[in-house]
Amino acid sequence: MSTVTTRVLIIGAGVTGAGLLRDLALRGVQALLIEQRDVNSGASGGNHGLLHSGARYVASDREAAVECREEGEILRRVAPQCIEDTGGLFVAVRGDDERYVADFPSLCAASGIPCRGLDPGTARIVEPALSENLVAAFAVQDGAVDPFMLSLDNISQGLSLGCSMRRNLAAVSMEVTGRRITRVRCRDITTGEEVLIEAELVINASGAWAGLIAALAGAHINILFSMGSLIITQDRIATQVINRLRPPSDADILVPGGTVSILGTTSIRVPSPDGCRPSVAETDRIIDDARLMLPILERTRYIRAYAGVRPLVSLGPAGDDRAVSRGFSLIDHAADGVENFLTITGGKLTTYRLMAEKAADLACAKLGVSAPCRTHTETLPPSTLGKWTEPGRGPRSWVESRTEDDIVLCECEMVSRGVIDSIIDEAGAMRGRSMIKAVGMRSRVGKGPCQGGFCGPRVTCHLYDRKMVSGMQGLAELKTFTERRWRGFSPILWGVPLMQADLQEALYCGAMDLEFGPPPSTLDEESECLPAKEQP
Amino acid sequence: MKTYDVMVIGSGFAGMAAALFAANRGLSVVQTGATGGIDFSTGFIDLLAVHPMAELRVWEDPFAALAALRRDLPTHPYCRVSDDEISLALQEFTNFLGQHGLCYRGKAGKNTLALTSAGTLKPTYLLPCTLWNGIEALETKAKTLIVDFHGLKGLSARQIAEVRADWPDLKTARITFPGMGGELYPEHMAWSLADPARRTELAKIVAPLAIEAQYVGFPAILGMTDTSAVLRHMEELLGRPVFEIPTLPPSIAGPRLRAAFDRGLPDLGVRTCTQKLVTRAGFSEAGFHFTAGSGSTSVELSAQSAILASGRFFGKGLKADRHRIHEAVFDLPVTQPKNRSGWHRTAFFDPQGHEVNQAGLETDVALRPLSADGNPFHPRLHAAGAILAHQDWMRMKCGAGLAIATAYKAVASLQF
Amino acid sequence: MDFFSIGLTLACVSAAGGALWRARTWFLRGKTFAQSGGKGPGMARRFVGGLADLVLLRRTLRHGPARWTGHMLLVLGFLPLLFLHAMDEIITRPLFSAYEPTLDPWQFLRNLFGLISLTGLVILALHRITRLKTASIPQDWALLAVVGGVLVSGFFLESFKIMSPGDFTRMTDDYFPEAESEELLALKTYWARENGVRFTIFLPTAPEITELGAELHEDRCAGCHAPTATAFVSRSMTALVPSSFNIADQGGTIFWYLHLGLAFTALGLLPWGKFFHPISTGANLLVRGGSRASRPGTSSLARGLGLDACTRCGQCSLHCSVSPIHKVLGNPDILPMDKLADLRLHLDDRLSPAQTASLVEGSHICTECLRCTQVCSAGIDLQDLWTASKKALAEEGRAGVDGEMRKSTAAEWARELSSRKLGRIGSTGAGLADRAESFWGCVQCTTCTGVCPVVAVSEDPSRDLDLAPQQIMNLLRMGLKAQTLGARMVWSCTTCYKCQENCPQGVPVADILYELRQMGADILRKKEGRA
Amino acid sequence: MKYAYFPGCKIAHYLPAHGKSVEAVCAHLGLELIKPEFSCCGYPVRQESRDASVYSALRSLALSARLGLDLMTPCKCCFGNFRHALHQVGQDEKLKFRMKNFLTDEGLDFPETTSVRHFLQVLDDNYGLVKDAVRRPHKGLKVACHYGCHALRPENITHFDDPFAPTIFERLVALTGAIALPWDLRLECCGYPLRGRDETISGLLAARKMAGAKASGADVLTTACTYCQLQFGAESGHPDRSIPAVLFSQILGLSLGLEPENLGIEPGEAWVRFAV
Repeated sequence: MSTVTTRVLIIGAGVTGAGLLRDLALRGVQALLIEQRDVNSGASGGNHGLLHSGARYVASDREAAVECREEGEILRRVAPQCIEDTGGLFVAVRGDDERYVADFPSLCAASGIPCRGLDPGTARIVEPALSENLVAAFAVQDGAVDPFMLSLDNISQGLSLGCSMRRNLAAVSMEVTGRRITRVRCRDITTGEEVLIEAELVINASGAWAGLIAALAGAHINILFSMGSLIITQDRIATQVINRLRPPSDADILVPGGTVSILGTTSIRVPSPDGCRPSVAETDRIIDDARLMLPILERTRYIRAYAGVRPLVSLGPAGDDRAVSRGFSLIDHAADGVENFLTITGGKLTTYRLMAEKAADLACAKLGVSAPCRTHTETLPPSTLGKWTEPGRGPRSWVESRTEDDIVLCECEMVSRGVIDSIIDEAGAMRGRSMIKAVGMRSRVGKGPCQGGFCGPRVTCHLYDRKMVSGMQGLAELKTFTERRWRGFSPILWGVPLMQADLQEALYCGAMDLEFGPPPSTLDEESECLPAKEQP
Repeated sequence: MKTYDVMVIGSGFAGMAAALFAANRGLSVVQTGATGGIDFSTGFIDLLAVHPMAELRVWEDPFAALAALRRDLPTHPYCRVSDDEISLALQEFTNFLGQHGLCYRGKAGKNTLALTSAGTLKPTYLLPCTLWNGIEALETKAKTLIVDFHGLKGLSARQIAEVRADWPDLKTARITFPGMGGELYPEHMAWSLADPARRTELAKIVAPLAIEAQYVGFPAILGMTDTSAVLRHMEELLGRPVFEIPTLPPSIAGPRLRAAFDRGLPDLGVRTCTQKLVTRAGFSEAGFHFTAGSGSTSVELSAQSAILASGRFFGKGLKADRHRIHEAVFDLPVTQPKNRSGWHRTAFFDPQGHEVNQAGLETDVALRPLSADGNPFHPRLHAAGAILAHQDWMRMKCGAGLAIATAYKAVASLQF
Repeated sequence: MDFFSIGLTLACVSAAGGALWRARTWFLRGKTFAQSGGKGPGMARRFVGGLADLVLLRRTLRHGPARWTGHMLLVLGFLPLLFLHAMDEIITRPLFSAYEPTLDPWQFLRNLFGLISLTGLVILALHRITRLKTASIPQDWALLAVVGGVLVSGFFLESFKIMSPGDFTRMTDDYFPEAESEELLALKTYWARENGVRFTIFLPTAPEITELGAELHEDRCAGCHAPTATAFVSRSMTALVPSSFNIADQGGTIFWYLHLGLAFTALGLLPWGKFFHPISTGANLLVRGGSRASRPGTSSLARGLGLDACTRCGQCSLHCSVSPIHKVLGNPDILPMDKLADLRLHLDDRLSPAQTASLVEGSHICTECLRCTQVCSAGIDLQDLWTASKKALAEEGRAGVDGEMRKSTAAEWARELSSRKLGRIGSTGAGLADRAESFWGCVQCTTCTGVCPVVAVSEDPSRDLDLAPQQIMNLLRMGLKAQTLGARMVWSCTTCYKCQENCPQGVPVADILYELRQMGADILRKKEGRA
Repeated sequence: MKYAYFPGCKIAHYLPAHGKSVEAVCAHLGLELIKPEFSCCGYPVRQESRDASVYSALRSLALSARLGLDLMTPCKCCFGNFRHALHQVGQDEKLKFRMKNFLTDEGLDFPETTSVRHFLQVLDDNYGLVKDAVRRPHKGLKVACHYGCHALRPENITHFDDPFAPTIFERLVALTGAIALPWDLRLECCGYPLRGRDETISGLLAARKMAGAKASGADVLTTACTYCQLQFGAESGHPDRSIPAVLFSQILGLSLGLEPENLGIEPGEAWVRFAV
């Protein structure tokens, strides 16, 4: 049992927590970021990776629309490495609500969101995959963002400025004495070691888990869980973001992610943020709906599905009036009798920086720090941590600058042994339950058409060769990795993916008898809801 | 146009076996099929090792397992074939392979635990002789050296040694394959070992590392079609028994089998139309009329009877869209779960296996597929192999055995 | 110095100098090629064969009668004119003491030969217009024009001389100064009637006067003047000039200048382009010794001669095996006749980079089928020139598309090409490589690489081939075409189609590799400024 | 039987023996060969331009269509490219349109009917005829058949024989009394397409095949393709040719009782001693 002291403790290494770490670091406030599993394993990793132009909210939530527009501009400026400025289209097909279509341009104008009308013909030249039944199209400034790279870059600057971070460290209880959290008791889920953390201020940035964390300090937040599922296509079906021009609803958005496209999403109330997974029914619903906009979606090959849980803070008694915006909730738990405890949750990927800024402002006020926020002016330095998550980057650099005998271990996405080694070296001890899964999260391993079927065993061999695993451990971790991929793989198994799965089972069970031997780590089963980050 | 006695659809274990058995019985045979059948086989001939699946119960005596299975699962295809038929089928099949340079071996009436590329042990019934010394080494836990190669992906001697903690005298060495660099592929290595000089080079590298060892194990790369000769030569060169460890499919086990059939079946008068999938199937009382391939290069084939051994999804015998599973040639009714949600379980390694793997064709005792009304679809249409319903060859370890046995039964039940 | 001697001198200088310069190229151009040893047939047989080809124009005869007849007539007519008429002072007079151009048989023969060669020329012109129009360039027409001009102007000159009263007066002044006026009148009458001189004055018709004229003619003129009727062409051409016109004297002068001018031009132009072919082609025919096959032993001089011997008859291009390819790609250097011309320019270092690129393409598209060599009426060993020049170009580092692609590494190509848009993203693409559907079936089994004989025999595939087949397919699946184009696997694919045939999922691997090579060729074509 | 005979470009200068023997055999069997002036089959330029390649092929096909004859070629690459061209225009309407325009330019019609046969197929079509014509069957000549890629694969385009278990060549060899030995590499590539492109690999492929043929115990390697023969034969200038390569047309010709000189067999070619 060890004790760590820090000025600010941030719980949850989603994109908000990561942004918060950087924001505080830039203000000279030393902070520690802890995460029970891995970076972005919450909703930050389970979304479209869409940089909203704001146009989606012009009718439903004008304030959010404006926020998106402003934050979008800032991110394009300060974090270009994380953004592919694809531009976007809003398109309506025959049968869509014509009133909404008619009002759209003026609504955009009202929120100051640039929006240019296109005739359907032109739109179909720009995006040949669009339906022949197109009736309206508008060009907006949507973009694709790599949330994983975004978090990692934020974290790495935070670390470079003297802050620290620990993965696989779960907060299990909090000692509250005299309206203050004195110590937070944590457990390392890899080693089981107990860690005590003493902090002046604790910020709960655990997204969908915010209610559970707050409860540790006896505070209450009323959170509803809304699960959204998405599907990834094998090809980049469109060059731009394609939005369905109608009041926000399911299966509205197709976001290009490097070499793939991501289609979604749905919204289903779930009892808890844990154990959720995309289902066959949802996958089919998404396709049945979206194919009206993009007919190719009926025929194209899919790679996998995945799901994320949005935390919806309900307008309960607890601190709604203090909410900065309907977009997200910043809660000062003084009202619950805890002075040094804040919660920041809700919101969108696009507005993560603003959320971090507001939370940091409040934190600094409490700490008596006067330094102003700099995250909207300071550019975000690119780090090496996140670069291998970008589809197509591995192959490009392998072709253009590979070293002698650096062989490819993951064929689908062409991740080379060299890349995997560099990831292993960086991941170091904080491997979680499965080293290969940690590798998968930081690279494209297992993200291609084979979904780990071939690269899994190959990388496992390499891990044994590198002495990263011993005994049955490697096989157990491979099975953990496989089960993790299976969650997203199983809902899209028809046509060729079904053949792929057929082949994979023939290899794993037919040839290697892997259904015998050590079971996959179940801890992942119950606690992890989201697949490893999927977006570009 | 010539009318063949029997048309065999498929070129996996079942298809090859059916063509072989039919030809051996003096029937005129035409066979269609694609690559992806036999080519992806592991080389093992499983009979039956696991039952019930959910309990992961492993049997040493496959025939005892068969008895239990016939008792518990009356719909399992194995209930259509007798133990004698199975034995005869396997004998005829392995004799043929023997004549074409692929020797098979097993323990009479007993399953053997064979070493896999992952280091796990797989119960199987018959296995290529090139693996046999490995079985002895494993069973006696003898001093053994397993060699692997720089650049050969998916097989790590070190992994095998780690996983086989129960085999302390298992040593490993990673060496550079003579005359090849960078990324290596088993098939190429196997071809290059056709050259005795290359074997000598290899032995030179291995010998000093193998001084302690009683056995030496290599990834399965010891020759393509002349495997036994290559193995013998390596044993002479190294002065100790040598064995192969199968690599992950597509390994050279597939091409070895493919070569044997490509050579052997035409000799038996079988007309093969590889890579020509059946695109149209017509039938009448008299028999069948098929169009194989498409466009200007398609061929018309007629046969009095047909054996459907077209495999499952990867073999293209079954096709699945988002809603249903279809049989590819005759669109026969396929027994399957109500909807796609029922196809797969939430855990990949769920010991019960996935429902979709039990989907397939219902047949009568003569392995004739049934139409919706429960009667045989056609008096002279039979089915064999993985396409049959109510079996999970991967989990029950009964792939090749079931294929060969049902093929034997299908051929035996042909009437003219 | 008068017009004649100045013109003649200039013409001779130009002819001689030029001829030397031409001959020089025979030695220089051939040298660029590597020698290939070997023996042809014996000296004697070759000489006879060559002579036969030269004298009987056997090769030309093979392409049908028209060109052969034309050439034969032209040569048979023109050579006598050249020696007996043009060079009469040097040859004819010394040989025949009684020679007078106005006496028969000379006067008759001149017309006869003139007519023969003119007929030949007309046949050739017609043949070119009907069969070779497209293949012809100005110098082809120029040659026809100049030679024709010489002949036609000659006839006109003579016919005007016949009609000229001025000439009559000059003659009588010189040879009949003492003539009485009525004697002169009588002689005029006779010449006007018998020999077609056109006088402006009125001439009597009394019989006694004509008799006197006849006597005087016999006595004074007949010694040097045969009746102009024997100049049957020129005399009949006088009919072309209406009797009312009195332009005979001026006409005579004009055509004298025209005729000599053209003759000198022809002489002066002799070394220029095709004007030389009677010499270079003749020489080549002799050297080739009647062979229709390609001889490995060709010496550099023979090659130089061959390069220079083309008569632009166009037969090679008409029969070329790869003419359909020319039809599609439109590069003139694909066809032998133009390729040979550009090859000459290349050897003289007078081609622009773009032109050289075209020549290289043409040189590599040639399938060396021997046909052009067999049909060449100039007997040029084209086969040998094609193979030798292909080799030479390769040694200069111009080894065609394949060679160009191999000059840079896969990485360099990737960097250069990644800027360009090489096809569309998504499921709608021009080619197989662009179409996402092409790769939907792939299950990553790597069979395509497993069965590839090229990967199998290469010592270190990742080093020698850059990418394995399945890696190329994966890159294309991800839309990274630029990363594949320069890979040596693409260019060293032996197109055995095992990958495609063995693919369990029907991915058209080999067809896609073909397509990538075609695309590479296309990119180079644009880069090198070919369309 | 009458065929439009397409020798291909390489025979005239590089392999006259192939043309000579094929023509001699056909003449002897009473298979009449008509010889219009064909152009290139389009195979060589296929590396550079699809349109050019397809048009070259179609032009020759159109010529034989005009004669109302099937086209017969002794070269596997020509055969393959003809089949490919037909396949391509069958797949791609736009391409077909462009090609039709080119043909019309030259006063030719699109060859809707013509079919392409390889020399071996023609022999197989006339199996009985050949069988009866064999006068001097070989005694104990052991041959390794080299199939040649471009006729064999991809089967769904070339439609030559089973791409994995072909039998046509062995069947015909058996007719001559020679023994066709089974050997592993019979379906592998000769490596000619890489001549002048990647000599190293081209040479390795050839050497590997010849070694394989030798190891199979064959006296000769037999080919039925101009390119393959150029790769294996004396013409190749290949340093280590471990086994003589012989044109099947010559092996067949001898068994038909034709004189070696009429088959373009050089006096003193070593293999002939096996043949008698």
